[in-house]
Amino acid sequence: MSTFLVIVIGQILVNNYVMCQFYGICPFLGVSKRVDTALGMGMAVTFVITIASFVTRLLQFALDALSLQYLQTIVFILVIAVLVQVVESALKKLSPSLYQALGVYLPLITTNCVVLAVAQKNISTGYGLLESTLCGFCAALGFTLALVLLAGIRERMEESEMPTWMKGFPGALIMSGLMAMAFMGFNGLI
Amino acid sequence: MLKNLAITSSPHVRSSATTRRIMQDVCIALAPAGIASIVFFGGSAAMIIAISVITCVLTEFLYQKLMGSKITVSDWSAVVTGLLLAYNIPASAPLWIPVVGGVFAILIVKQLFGGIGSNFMNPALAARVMLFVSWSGIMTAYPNTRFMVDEGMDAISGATPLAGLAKAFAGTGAETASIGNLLLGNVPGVLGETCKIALLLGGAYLIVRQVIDWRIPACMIGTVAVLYLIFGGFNFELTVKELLSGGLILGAFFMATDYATSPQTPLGRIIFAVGCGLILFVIRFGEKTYPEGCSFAILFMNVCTPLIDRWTAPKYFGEVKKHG
Amino acid sequence: MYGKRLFPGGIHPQEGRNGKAVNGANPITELPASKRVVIPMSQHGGAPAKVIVAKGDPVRVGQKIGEAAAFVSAPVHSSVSGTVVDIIRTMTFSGVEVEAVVIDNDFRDEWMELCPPADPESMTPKEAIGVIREAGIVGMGGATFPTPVKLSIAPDKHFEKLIVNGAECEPYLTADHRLMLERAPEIIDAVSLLLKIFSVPEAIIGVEQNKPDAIAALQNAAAGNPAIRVQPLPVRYPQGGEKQLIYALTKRVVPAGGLPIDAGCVVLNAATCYAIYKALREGKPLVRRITTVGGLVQEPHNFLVRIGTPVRDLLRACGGTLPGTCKLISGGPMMGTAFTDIDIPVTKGCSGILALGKEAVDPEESPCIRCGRCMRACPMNLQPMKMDHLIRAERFDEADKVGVMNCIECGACTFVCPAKRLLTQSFRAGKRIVNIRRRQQKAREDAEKAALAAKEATKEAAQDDKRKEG
Amino acid sequence: MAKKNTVPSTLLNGLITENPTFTLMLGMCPTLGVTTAAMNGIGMGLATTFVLVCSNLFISLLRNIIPDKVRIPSYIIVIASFVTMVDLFMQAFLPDLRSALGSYIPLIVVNCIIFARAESFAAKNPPLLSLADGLGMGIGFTISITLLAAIRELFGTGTIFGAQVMPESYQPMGIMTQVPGGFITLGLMMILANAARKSIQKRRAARKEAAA
Repeated sequence: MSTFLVIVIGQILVNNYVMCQFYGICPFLGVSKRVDTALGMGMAVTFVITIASFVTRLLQFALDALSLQYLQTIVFILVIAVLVQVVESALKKLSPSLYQALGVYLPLITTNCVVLAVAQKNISTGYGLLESTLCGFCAALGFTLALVLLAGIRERMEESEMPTWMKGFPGALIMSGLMAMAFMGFNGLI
Repeated sequence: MLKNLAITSSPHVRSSATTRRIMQDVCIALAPAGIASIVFFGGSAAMIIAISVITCVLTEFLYQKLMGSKITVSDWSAVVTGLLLAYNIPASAPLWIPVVGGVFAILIVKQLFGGIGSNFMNPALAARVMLFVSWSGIMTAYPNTRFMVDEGMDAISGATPLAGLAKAFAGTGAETASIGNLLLGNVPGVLGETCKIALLLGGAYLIVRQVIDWRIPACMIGTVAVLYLIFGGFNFELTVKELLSGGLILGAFFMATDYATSPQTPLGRIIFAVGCGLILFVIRFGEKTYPEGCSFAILFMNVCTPLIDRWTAPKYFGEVKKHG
Repeated sequence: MYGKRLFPGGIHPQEGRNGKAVNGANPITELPASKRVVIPMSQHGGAPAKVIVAKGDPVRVGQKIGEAAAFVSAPVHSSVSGTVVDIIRTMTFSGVEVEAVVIDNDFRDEWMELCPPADPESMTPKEAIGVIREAGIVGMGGATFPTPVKLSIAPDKHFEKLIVNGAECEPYLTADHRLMLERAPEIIDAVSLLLKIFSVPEAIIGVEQNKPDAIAALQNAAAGNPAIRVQPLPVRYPQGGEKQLIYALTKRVVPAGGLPIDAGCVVLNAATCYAIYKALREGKPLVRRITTVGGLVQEPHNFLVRIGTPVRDLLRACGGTLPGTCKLISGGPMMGTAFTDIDIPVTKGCSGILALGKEAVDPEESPCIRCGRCMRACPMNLQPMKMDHLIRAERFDEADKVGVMNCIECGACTFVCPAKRLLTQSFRAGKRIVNIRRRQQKAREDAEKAALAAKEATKEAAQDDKRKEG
Repeated sequence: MAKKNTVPSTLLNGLITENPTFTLMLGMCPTLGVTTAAMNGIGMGLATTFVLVCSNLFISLLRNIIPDKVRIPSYIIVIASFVTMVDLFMQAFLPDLRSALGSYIPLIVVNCIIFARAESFAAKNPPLLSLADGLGMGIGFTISITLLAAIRELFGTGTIFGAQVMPESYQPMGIMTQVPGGFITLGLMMILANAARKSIQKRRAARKEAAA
């Protein structure tokens, strides 16, 4: 029980991939202009990362068995790319409404380094299948949390009198910096 | 007989509340704690307060001058930031600490986002956390008060009452400061957060003047109290001591109630305050690195504020429920 | 839901010099008729009336000089006897120039022949509406919406409660207060007549608690009729707002975009009820009204004044304005309109003429500090700060979405704003633009629909042709 | 901008006009993640440059062979292969730097700069130009992240490339080498870069006007 709690709190708050480790910054800055799109992206990422964590962990068993560990990066990134494609077409067929909501975000996920980072971290920390999946799910929740929080702030900033040269990326970066400071409070929890 | 009549649209009368008046009220409410800090920590406290306020006001003035925008230092908001920042610094800190903090607070946290009302994070708190993360040695070297030195203790103990309380809760039976000393502020700590009587007095003033919403301090302190009671085995004495230790009172009355960085809806304010209390408790109770969670708790809820406001937006009077 | 406050938000605007407390004690005094009156043809919501007299015509008091030009319109009557000397365009309080009839008073004060209804108790609603319409009665609280239109209830709506608005929540104004105090039996009589004619089971008269004498007078007068209830209300602006009043008195909520009748209510101002009394019992049209003159004047008064009297005469009768007057207002300080020309005539909706000092000049705006006071003050539970940002950023569609069209322009948010932002003013502009956009949108949709229909028609025609060829 | 794609102009393009960090906003994760010390910045920059140059060259060579449908997986395989090479090379010969850069080395594979250049440049241009583009972009990336890293190192530890620069009495500003410092420093640098670009553009426009 406590390991799971450690994973949940650790992945969402303490070691938040965006706020504490600098992963997934591109989509974090790119898709955080509106809360609605941020939520959509977050859901899509959660979907993919959870499945990817499970699949890559399975694949690692095969790699270990074949002593092909050095191919990890190539295999993982290929799997992720394929997975995104599969998820996209599966969603299209199975749940058109969900596809409509998430479809536009899916292709962007391949280059979201959180996916690969989580997969590799699962292997390097030696998590089992269940823990890996949970870890992936929580990491994605953490990503979503950061994304939606930033989107909320950026939406609010549209109402403020922010100087024009702060608009866009510079402002988003400084907001993220201040956000990251708030996240530091959880540093010692685990 | 009637010349230069003005033509503007209604309403034609305004309340007497002004931004400046509100900020002045906050300064008045902060004054007792400032005086207490000078009494307890001596001239160095006065120096830090002065430097901090001057830095904040000057930074705001110079930035606005440089950017060619309207100078707004006369609204007193920079003074409030300066005071709050100073209250979060221990008296033993070197004088460049409030300078760096003040510039960071006003420039990065406030003015870059558009100045008063536009910042999404409390400038003083953000600056405190920045200082704390950067120079934690300086920021956690809490000097003893002048009255404690007389008792032959070290000038710098480095331990706030919280450290002792944590041990007491854990059952290791460390000595804790008495409630009387906690209330008076005769305990080590940063400048403004020690003298609880002064802070409570100021807080009451703000509530009476309707500058702040009582819900925020009440819910925040209430949440912490309830959590400590439950997790501390209903030890009332320790719970009260816990409430009176650290930055909770200062934070709950003066920083969590900051207009720009807390929600505006009544429900949102309650969620915000409970969130602050919860995170503060989690950090104080479960942390190993930081002795104090108040700043972080409020900062984190500051970040959540836009979403809270968004999701607790009131239904307008007569709003028809949308079907489907 | 909103506790003792009875409606969301609300404020307590403070009274200045010569406020309610002073002027509430001034009895209604009749202002001597002026030598010349200027009677505008547009004193009501809707289409302006059509002039039906010509230069040189003799007129008597109560004679119709303007005919209602549409369903939502009202006739206009002469308030003095004399001669029509001119038909001009004159300025009104709303800042718009309208057609007006200028009449020179012969001071004989001859009424036209009055023919009051023989038995008002047994009139049908239609007959009563006809009489009220002919009397030119409009809402006298300031909105001036023609009363007969309000009373013409669509067959699918139910008129269950008659609400009489005696709140008079605007600071300074005491015209309704004095009227309710001095003419209580007449008002109650009009209310019981309306109840009978429209077969409505209940009437509630809402009066703010700061007028205990008026409440007592009304209760006294209504003692014989159990269907009429006089309800004291807490003092809170805008208690007199239609939706707020209905909620306070009946706990019914008027749906957004709807009318009081959607909650089964019709709201009439106390002064309107008095005018209805005059029309139904005496057959007299609306030619006089009670107007408060207050603020920075020598002696504040409650005048019974003839429609068309220039403001100049009212101010003179009060001993003139005091030095320091910066603004003249028609109506209350919260919702009234400022004007500069003191030759503007008093109209049917003019509940007060106020002279205000420096405090009425807009202070400089400063950035919003997000204190949330506006939100707490809004009687419609809107988010003024957010709407203001959206309107200033010209994001009108989003402003519409957060409900700017529900703003009743009561001014409570602007009143409380410590940053002195011009919120109500911004909403007024925003509402106008949203309205224009809606109209354009509708026109576009209609055009599209028409184009589509035309296309279909041509297609069908082509198919027909093909079939024929086949 | 109407100009011929020559080797020098392509090189310059990556260095300044379309600097990946400050203009294209690509590859943000390593930009922020490894720039706690100037040495890390250079290491990361050079590793990325190597992968960028090689993948650009290869993809450009293969651009007419790869069918359009499997283009993305093919690019990924090419890129991932080079990344694996760099990774193994560093593990063997520069173990300290490799451990300092941590998992960001394998993550070069998802660095959007590489993918973006492959897709938008190498797939459409001849090998030599693609190579120049990769080199320009890579060096531009290296310079900017080294600059960022140097600033963070200077304030965060008082050193540059490990050499003490600040006076001994300087109390290092710890936050600069932590996550918030990275975000805020990059944000401030970006403001300056934008301002500089704008003033250059203004001057250029003024000069053009004067000439005309």
